[in-house]
Amino acid sequence: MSAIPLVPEPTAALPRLRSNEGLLSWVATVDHKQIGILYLITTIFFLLVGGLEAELMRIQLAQPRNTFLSPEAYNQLFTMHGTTMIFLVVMPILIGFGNYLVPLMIGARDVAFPRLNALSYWLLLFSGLLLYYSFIAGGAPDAGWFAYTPLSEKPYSTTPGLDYYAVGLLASGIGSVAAAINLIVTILTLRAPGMSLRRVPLFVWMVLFNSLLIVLALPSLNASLVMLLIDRQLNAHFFDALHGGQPLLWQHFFWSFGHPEVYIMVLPAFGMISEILPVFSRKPIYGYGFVAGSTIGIVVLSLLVYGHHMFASGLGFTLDLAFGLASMLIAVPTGVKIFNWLATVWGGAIRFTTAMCFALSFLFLFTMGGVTGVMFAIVPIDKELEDSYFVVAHMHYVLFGGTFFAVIAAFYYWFPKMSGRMLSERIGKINFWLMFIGFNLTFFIQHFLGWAGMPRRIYTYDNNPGWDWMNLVSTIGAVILAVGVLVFIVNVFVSLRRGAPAGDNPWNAWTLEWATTSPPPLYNFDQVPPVRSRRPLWDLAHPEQPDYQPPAGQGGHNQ
Amino acid sequence: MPDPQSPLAQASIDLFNGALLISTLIVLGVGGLLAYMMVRYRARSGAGEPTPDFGNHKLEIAWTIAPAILLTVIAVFTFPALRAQEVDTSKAAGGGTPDLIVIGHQWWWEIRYPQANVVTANELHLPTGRQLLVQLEGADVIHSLWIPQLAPKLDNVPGHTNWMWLRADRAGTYQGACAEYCGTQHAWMLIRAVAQAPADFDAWLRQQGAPAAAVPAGAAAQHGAQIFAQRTCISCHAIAGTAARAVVGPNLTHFASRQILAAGVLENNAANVTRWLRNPQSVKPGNLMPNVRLSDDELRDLTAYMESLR
Amino acid sequence: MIQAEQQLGARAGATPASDEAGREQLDRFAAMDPHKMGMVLFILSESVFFTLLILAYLLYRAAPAVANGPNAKTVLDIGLTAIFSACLFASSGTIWLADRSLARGRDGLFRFWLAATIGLGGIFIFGQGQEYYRLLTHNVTVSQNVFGTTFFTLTGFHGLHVIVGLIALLILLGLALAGQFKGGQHRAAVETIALYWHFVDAVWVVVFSVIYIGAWLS
Amino acid sequence: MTTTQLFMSTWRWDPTVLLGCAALLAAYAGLLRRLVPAALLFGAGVATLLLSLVSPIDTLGDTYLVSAHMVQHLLLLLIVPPLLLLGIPPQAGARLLAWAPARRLERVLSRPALAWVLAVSTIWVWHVPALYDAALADEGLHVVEHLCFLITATIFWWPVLHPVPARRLDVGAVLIYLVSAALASDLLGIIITFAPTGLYPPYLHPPNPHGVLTLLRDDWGLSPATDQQIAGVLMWIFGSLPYLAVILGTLARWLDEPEADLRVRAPGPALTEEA
Repeated sequence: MSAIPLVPEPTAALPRLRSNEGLLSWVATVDHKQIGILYLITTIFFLLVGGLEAELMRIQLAQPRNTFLSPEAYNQLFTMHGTTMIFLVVMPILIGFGNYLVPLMIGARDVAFPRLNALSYWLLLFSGLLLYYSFIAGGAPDAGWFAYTPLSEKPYSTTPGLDYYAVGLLASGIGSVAAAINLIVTILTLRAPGMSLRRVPLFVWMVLFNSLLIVLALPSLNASLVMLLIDRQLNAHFFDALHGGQPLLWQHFFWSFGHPEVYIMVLPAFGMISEILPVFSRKPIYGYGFVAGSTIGIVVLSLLVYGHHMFASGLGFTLDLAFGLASMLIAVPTGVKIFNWLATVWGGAIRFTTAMCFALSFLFLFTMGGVTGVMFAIVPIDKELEDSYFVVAHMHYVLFGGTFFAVIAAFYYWFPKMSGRMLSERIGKINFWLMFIGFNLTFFIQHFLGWAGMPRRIYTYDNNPGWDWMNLVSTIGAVILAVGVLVFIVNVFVSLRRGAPAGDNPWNAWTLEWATTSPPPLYNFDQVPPVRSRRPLWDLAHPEQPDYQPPAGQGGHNQ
Repeated sequence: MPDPQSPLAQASIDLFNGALLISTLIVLGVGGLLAYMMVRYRARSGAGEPTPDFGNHKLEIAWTIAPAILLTVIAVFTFPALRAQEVDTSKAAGGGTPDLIVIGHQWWWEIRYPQANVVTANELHLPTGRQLLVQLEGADVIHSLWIPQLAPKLDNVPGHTNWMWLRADRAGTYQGACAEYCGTQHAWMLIRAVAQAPADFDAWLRQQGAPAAAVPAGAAAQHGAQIFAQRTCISCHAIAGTAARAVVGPNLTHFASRQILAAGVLENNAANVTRWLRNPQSVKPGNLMPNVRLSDDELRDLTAYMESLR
Repeated sequence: MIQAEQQLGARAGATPASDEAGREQLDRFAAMDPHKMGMVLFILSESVFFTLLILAYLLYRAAPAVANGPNAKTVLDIGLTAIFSACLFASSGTIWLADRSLARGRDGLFRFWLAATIGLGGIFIFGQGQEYYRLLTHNVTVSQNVFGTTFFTLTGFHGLHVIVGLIALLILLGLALAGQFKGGQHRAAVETIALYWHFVDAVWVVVFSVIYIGAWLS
Repeated sequence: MTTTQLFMSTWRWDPTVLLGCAALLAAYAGLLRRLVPAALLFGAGVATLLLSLVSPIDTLGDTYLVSAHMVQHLLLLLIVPPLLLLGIPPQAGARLLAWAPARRLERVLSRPALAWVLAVSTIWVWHVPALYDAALADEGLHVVEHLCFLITATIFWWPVLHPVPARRLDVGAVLIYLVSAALASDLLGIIITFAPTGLYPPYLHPPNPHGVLTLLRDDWGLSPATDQQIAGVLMWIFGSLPYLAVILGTLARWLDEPEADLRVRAPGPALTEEA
């Protein structure tokens, strides 16, 4: 190359903003670690935005017939809350962790397509900005994150909000597919010698199948959004009942994406838990094969059960029954995972770090969300409770108590690797208890609200017996939860400056990312340790009792 | 939830109670196990690494199959409830007339009794002890009729007819709502179901079938009727027996006999009617009824007319 | 320990010379070309996208609004489109020939077949353009009825993919003329684009069958 | 007629079917020489084959219910061939392939891409209404249809459940091979589910030779619309489960096998040098 490079070659793994490489090197980076961190910063920012929206909604709902928010404002807020949390927080935060960790865990230098990786990130950021630009461009989308037609069609949603929704999500959808392809190719082609697919850490395994699910499911969303956009912009009739279109087609297409999406938002979290529980129980994962194999069951089944989101739309007896049965079936592989995690902890030596506290509470909260999920597979129950606050509770137990608690656990676990400093355990415990109590206070009571007949997505309600105090409790819980999240942010800032130096492997963990420095050097490894089992660092530390079968043929365990 | 008042809702509730029991046991089991392990397996200083345990296929197969069996049992129980709740659409669509047609509008319910030629809004009457076949339609966007104590919910989809059963076994008033998000005023799209003894129901139906008086009693009400005809009211609303025949807004023929106003925002009484007519947009922001800007006198007289529509 | 590993390696055959070798003998995936794998995954996701567009077309094929308004049977010129389609189908063959020529190191032939592929693809796009022009001037539009909606969306997105493919092929041709593929270098790039081109072609096989042959049979 | 009577009286012991099953068993016995546990699987396969072709499933599927016909097809496609293949123990498989014609046939047919296209297109083509209805009208054609299903499905499952386990596809290939096939038949199931009622017109107003139509329509509640939907979801949702089961089985086997054959690079200077 004879041209003068516009961007200086990075010399450090994480250039400081004030250094002369600074900002430019972050903007122009194609390094998976920097991009991963950009993902995490962006998603945490959107988490705060989406959280603020939720707090505003909870304030509005704190008492009956409250006039804190107008109905239009409330509807925009709940739409943006859902859209933000799903597309700008949970999904990309998991992709961000995947981006950062996968190459390290498999002993690779970077992802397969570093520039494509940067494109994925920037698409995410711009899709988020595009979505939020709608607030000043005439009104945010207000048809729910699911944008059911015909409510989302031009005659019923005249502001440009839905157009921003469609274009924004298309951009993020394309970015997600690109990121998923990148991760799959990375995992399949860039593993270090010895790192067979049977030996990859479970997080990598989950990311692999999660990415496959993204590749299969996201195009459904993209196609639906394209059709919606063509309807809105070119007066076409895909979902227009007046001209022979079918509004329910949107629901079929949207949920054929939307249900796999539920698993897209939880599989990598399963992977995180499968990494964290063993390390802090000091035992290998119990039944690697079952945890890994059940994932494939979930992936395949998740493509078949989307109809359970549509029971109330009048699918008819046959489809109701079929989707109900298939939805129940998917509980089996999910249950297997819970049992295996419990068995992993059983007989261990538990170290109650903040990461472990979040991981253990994940087990409990996800189980709660799981059993209410099975209830919704039982069609007659679903038809009573669908679209009530019971669903709100169920879904937050899965996505917040489940995925998000796992994500916070992951932050506590991998932050030392990313930054070279430990997150404060003292603040961490405060963070944990505030979030745990706040979360349960907010959402547990919503089961009862739904049971008492409160529909979701209403900006206010009449003073029915019990609704007022239950909503108030939920709002108080939401405030505590918000404080908990803020404590986490504070912890990050405090620990970045004053945290104890982490060292290479502060937790005595066993996977490859802990073999390199914290933070890792530009190309990740000076030297990749030999990979002869699922726990290469255990083998190094315990040559007398390695996980693999030594060739001499005595002691040890297979794999 | 208030007690279910029909076998249709009861079927769901029974299943729910069963599922709740099982779920509670599972959650308590997992929680208890976690608590036990947290105490029992707390890391103790000085102790070495615990013995690695890589799994046990027999155990794992057992905890794969056990939930599968449990779910199969649940599925078996689901079948009859589902069968009882769902209308066989192919038969309903071909066969008889529905007892009731419920049409969801942006943000009110239109209720038609096709056999009696009665049209009303936001208040559904039904005779006790009879299972009614209900036809659901959506006029604009998707709505969902949900009266938790009487039946499972079902959507009102534009361009797609749905059929459901509705039944109440005990007389009383039951709250319902639109359960599918339908836009700005989704929150105030409530419905009231009034279950009456069959004789009372028949009387109600007869009364609702009668047209309104062409000339109401009282000077104020008569003036109110004029206002109704001259201002924009008549371009959206129908009152049987008068020149008002528009079908955009709720049919007002027996307006004053209804319990709720504007799909549940207000109780239906004279004071609230005045308040509503003064500025519907301040009472239910975003609803499709414009502010007609009536003077105080006009308000008084129009209210009197509305109150005469019993 | 190192000794033990070397023994293990020796038993399996050879000692890996480099990272790449150590990696590739892991399993079949590790030995694959990342670009081609990425393209296959991209094609997978695009297949889902087109499947939904095709399902929407199928759903509305028999709708009353379509039976009474313009529909595939009444407005499409099946014969003419068949000719243009044949060009697209043939271009799959020419790109295969281009790749084979490259593999055999026959640069001139490679450039010829590449240009032929572009030409055939261009003819197809021209054909689609004139069909669109005819339909639009006869007031068959995307907002006319659900046939128009689904027809233009499906064929339009396919056309868009053809155009993207043509741009990629033109870039390949430019690179070829600049001598980038001399002696069979960078063949993976050609193969990756060829995969995409075959996919675009395969989609048209389905679309042509569903829309045109379906109309002809009905 | 009651349900019990229906299930008792509509068995159709077609001699060609019986003969075919007997021939299968005889060939198997000749191959096997000695009874092994796997014979149970082969037996179950033959029993399922018999059940799908002579039981009321066949009678109902021939005349009354497209859903019953779908059950029959799914059994022939997804249950019978896997059971038969799993029932051939490795030694017997090796013996079979030692026979030159079998080996030559296998070399041609066991290419996964060919097998996939053959099987999937067979399923799709026979469910095109014109052909499907023709098979219903003509018993001979119907037999051809079922033979097509059996043979192509056996070819399809062969690379996955090869009697000699060492010659099966590896797990990654199995995953791609089976998931793609499952999705391809899901798509057909989706189309059948949502197609207007009467996709296969003969089932709209079936002749009623056994007098069971009122039983099916009223007591079982199977209107033509419901019937077609059931057929669709059987293929769409439940038809995917056998594929999933085989995937998980293959995966389990793979995860459990030792990895001693994997070569391991000696630790040394790694990834930093070459760009």
